[in-house]
Amino acid sequence: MTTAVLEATSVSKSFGQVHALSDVSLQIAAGETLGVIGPNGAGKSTLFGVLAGEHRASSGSVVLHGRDITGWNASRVARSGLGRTFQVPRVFTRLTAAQNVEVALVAARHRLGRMTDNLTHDRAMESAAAALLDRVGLASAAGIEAAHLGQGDRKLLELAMALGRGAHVLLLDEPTAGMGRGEARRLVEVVQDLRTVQPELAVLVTAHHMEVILALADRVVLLADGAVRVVGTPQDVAEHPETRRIYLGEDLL
Amino acid sequence: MSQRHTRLAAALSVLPILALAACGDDSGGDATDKEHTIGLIVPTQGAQTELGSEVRAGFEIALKDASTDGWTFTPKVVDEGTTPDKSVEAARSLVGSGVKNVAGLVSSADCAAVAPVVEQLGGTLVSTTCSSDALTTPKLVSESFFDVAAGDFRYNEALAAVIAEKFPELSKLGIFAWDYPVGKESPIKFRDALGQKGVDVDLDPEFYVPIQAASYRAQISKMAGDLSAGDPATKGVLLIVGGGATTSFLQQASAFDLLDSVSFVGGPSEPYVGLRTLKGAFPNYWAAYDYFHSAVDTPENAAFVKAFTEERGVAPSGFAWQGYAAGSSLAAAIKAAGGADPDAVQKALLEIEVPTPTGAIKFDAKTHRTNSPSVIVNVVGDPSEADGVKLLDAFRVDANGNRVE
Amino acid sequence: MTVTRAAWLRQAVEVCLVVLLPAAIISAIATDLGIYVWTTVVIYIIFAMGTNVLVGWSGATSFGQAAYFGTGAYAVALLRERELPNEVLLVLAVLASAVVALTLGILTLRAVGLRFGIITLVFGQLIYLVVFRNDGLGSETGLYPVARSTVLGQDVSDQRTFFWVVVSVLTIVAFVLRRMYQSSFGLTLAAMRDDPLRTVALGLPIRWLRLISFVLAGAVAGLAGGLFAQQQGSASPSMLSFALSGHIILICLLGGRFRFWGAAAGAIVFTWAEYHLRSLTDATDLYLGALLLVIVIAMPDGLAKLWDLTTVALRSRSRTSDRDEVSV
Amino acid sequence: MDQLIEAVVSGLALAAPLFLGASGLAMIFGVMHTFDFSYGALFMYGAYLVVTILDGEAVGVLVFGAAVIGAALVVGAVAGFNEWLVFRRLAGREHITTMLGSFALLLVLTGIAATIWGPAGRTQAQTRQLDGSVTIGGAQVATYDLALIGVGAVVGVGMYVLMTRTRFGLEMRAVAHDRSTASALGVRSTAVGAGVFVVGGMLAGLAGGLSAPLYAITPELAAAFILQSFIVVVIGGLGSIPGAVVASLLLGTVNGFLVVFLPEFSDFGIYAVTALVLLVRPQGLFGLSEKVAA
Repeated sequence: MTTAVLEATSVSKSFGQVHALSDVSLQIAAGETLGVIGPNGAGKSTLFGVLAGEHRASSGSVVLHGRDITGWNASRVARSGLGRTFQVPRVFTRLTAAQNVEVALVAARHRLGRMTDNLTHDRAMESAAAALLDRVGLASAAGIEAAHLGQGDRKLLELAMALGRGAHVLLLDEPTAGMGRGEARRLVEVVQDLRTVQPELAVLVTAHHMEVILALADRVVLLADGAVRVVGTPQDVAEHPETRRIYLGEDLL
Repeated sequence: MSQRHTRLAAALSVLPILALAACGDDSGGDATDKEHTIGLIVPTQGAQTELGSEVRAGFEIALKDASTDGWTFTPKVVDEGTTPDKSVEAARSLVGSGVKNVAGLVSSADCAAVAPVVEQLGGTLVSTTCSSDALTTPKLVSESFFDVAAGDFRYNEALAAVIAEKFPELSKLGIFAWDYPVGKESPIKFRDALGQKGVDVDLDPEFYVPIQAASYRAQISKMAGDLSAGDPATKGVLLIVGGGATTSFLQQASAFDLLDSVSFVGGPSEPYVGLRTLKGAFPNYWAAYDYFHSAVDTPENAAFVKAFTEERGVAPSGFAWQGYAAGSSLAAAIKAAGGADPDAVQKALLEIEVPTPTGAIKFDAKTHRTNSPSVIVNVVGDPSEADGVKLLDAFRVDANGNRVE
Repeated sequence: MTVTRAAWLRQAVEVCLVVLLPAAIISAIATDLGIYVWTTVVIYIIFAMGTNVLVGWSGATSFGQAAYFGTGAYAVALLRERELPNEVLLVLAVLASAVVALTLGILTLRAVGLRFGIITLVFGQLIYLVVFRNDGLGSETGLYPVARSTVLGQDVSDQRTFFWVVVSVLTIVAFVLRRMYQSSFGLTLAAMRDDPLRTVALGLPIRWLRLISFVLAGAVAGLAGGLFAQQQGSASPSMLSFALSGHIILICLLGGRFRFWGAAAGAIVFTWAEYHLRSLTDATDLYLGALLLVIVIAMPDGLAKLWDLTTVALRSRSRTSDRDEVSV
Repeated sequence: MDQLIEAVVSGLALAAPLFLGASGLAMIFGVMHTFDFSYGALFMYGAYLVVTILDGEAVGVLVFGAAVIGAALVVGAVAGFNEWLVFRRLAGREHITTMLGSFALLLVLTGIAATIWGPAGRTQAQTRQLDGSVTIGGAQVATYDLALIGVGAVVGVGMYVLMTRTRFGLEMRAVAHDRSTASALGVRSTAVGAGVFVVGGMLAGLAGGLSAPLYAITPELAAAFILQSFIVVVIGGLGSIPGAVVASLLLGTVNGFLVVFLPEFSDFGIYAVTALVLLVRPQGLFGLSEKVAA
């Protein structure tokens, strides 16, 4: 087992009496894609929030590249190479797609953005942004205001921004939610292409469409009621009685 | 950077230039040597409008009175505005366009900003209501600055002179003042002035309220409690506030027996504009200022009061007298100097006797303020009077604090 | 990432064209009084463009900017006896207001949205009260006289010369702000204004971004205040008042805070309207209020919208579109 | 220690007018999430209407009460017109734009008042039966202030009942939390919005009318009043009526104590307390803490 890029050990998180996560441990190696599945309320989004620094873990630890990032705030976590997308995509609606990516590129280069450079005539920045947009299939949308982009394109834009940010660990929070079959297939292809271009990229993805998980994930974790139930290859987890029980609800019969 | 955007800013800034640039109309030039325009800068809108209209009416009557034997003086009124930079704008529109002799200004901050500008543009300024002593002592704010208002110090001294005489057993003085330096210093000067006349008082309780505040209930209730005990003859209340604050204080104090448990209530500020709005519902009150309309019965004053009442439907206040004195000074100085030339006018101002409803006044060479005696009045609310203000007694105290019969 | 010489040049040309061209026209045709009024307008433009760094660029509306404008004015007024040249005076005014802005910026860092506006208003009133009650600062009369000190050794007290001093300060400030507006720092501020949470998720510390724009806005306000004390000839408490803080926000919104030159346009129209109304009527507040009401209701993004409606040429979606056109 | 009682009693007497003035403003803020500067002008109109109806003469309590109620109704109508003319057209726009609109409206309303009633101040004589004072625990309290405390209590209870027991109150709270969801559930949000402004306007008119005998009534009364009730709403917690009650009591008592024990600091008192509360609890005593991305 190669050393883990991102490792969560016995992470628990409760909001008051609600125990969203209890004793969750998982690892992702460089170049590996880990799928996280589970019914609504299983704790997937909370897990993402804790890893991305949006929530503070009640107990347990999170280690990124061997550094303990438990309790770091979101911007510090992002600065140390962990990029994320949001379940409901959040983009800078008043800026063009190109400018959205440029913000990520600037964030990668300087802590605050320099006052002395000039973006409107920065060929290097523009071509870097264009390349990233091309990589996610949004090359033609560069000059369009993000407000006019559809749900699917916004998710792809978030992906480009995470890459622009120089993330080498990607948290994709239900990237295909609300997408049609065609759009979902396009996103899967984009993520697969990414794996060939950046082999060392580690990806953590959650989704409800099983085919997306099967297409992307090397390993799958089944989460239910805030705890890890099953871990294994997509096939093992798909056929595992526990998965069938949780998803198909046999015990309800 | 797109060209289109440059055109936006350039056009937007060019558009108003034409209108604004045409604003310096200069209709103020003197036609012949006997026809002169005198400028007046007073508030014509906003919080001080009432005060501005009083000064303006007095000023216009003075110019009418002075337009005799061939001389004609026409007033030109410009709004003082609510901030010093607006009053400087007003001064520049007058003096800059040839109206060299200007009167007016009600706020000391405006006087401080305008005086140097008038001097720089070669004009003369006779202020009406800038009572801050710092403008003239120790150093004149500018050589071409004159002021008909006696100033906070003299009002304080004059009131103390009369109160020391009328209330010899006074020993305890409640203070209700605006929370700013003049509000803090005047009570101390008042106490010292009383002390020189053998009346030793201590200032207790003292309340300093923010200038924007409107409700003084807590302060008045506490003061009523502190001053309730003891013989009324030994206690008094001194108000160092202005404008609506005096009126609000008397309204809110009427609920408590504060005003019955003290013998003296008053303050060194213009009483008439505030008290006449109370329609006779106020107690015995003492005040000291430059003028009170019924305190002097000379033919000139009677004529002034008649002309003023026709104009504004109410008797003239201290501010009206200041407007008259400023207008009359400039007119008389122009006549004496034979023209509007600033040096000649300023020299004349220091020499001539200026006619006013309360007798002739002279400007002091050092302070550029007048020697007009301050008027101390004792009034009481009386609904049967036309303006609800009944004059019980009146005194005059000259510039160095001595009673004038 | 080398900054092409063309960018510097284009920005310099734009600023000179937009500032110096109209200034030359004004200086040529305006009367003495007109020059005085226009000098005040240019000082308001500097103050408004500085405030817009906060209100427009970062989307954080502070109701206490007069506190920094007044700090700059009183700094210059307090040094009036020392006969320092303007270069030194204005630098000290900027430093003084930057320090006050830094202090209050740190204190109000946690407040967001309307609460930020409220807490900045309360601090602004506290500073107004401190100055008003302080005898050393001249209380209600203020500090005077404040002479127009020399620039590069030359006497600039003549109104037209002083007008050009103020215009050149505006040119420098506008050029520096223009460069910042188009810099990566400017882009991060626009990102923060648009979606602070997303900006944080990209690793940008929005607390620092807000603090820097707060101090920047305070410093430029102090610079404008320092000039205003010399323009008026004294420093008075009204330079710290809540009314002035309200007016400068009004000016930014009136002109269009999402446009670089919006605040400048707002300053010109507001001062022009107030000046003419004051001489035409005795109810300036009534007509000024009505005018503002129409603009607020009819033109959500301020006067800049008016310019778009009059632009006949259809704007093509150019690839390197300047953020101005986009952020309508 | 009768000085202590004195401070508390005068604090209470101070709290009533503060609450009366700020309650309507807190309600408008709670539902519309914006600060309405023109509210100060409505307060001023209340005072002007009472002094015009009674021509400033001292009258009996019943006549005075009728005049105040009449003034409150007229001001409520004016507030309804304002809502239609300005706030309805600004619905959904950013808070800062609505605040700017209300600031412009304040200028217009103050200008109109100066044109109708002229610049000279007016005064309203105190009501005959209520013009004395009573001593409670060593402190002299004006009977009119006691009446104000009574009216304040009635208004407080009335608003509580309105908010919690009536359908309009339920709809108001729904719109306050989330305008779009409320509309989705069939709440006529625009009508509720108008209703809030009318009720708020009536409260402003009532507070203004009741303050007529206390202040010199000039067009500048609006500006002086708006800052004071602004602070009560801010400290109480934006939009919370119980917050406004507690904040009025807090500020009234602080002022009462400052006047009794530290008179020279009284004017700083109100601003210092406000700054302190805002630094420690930005959302005010009872407000909900806003999300970061406000």
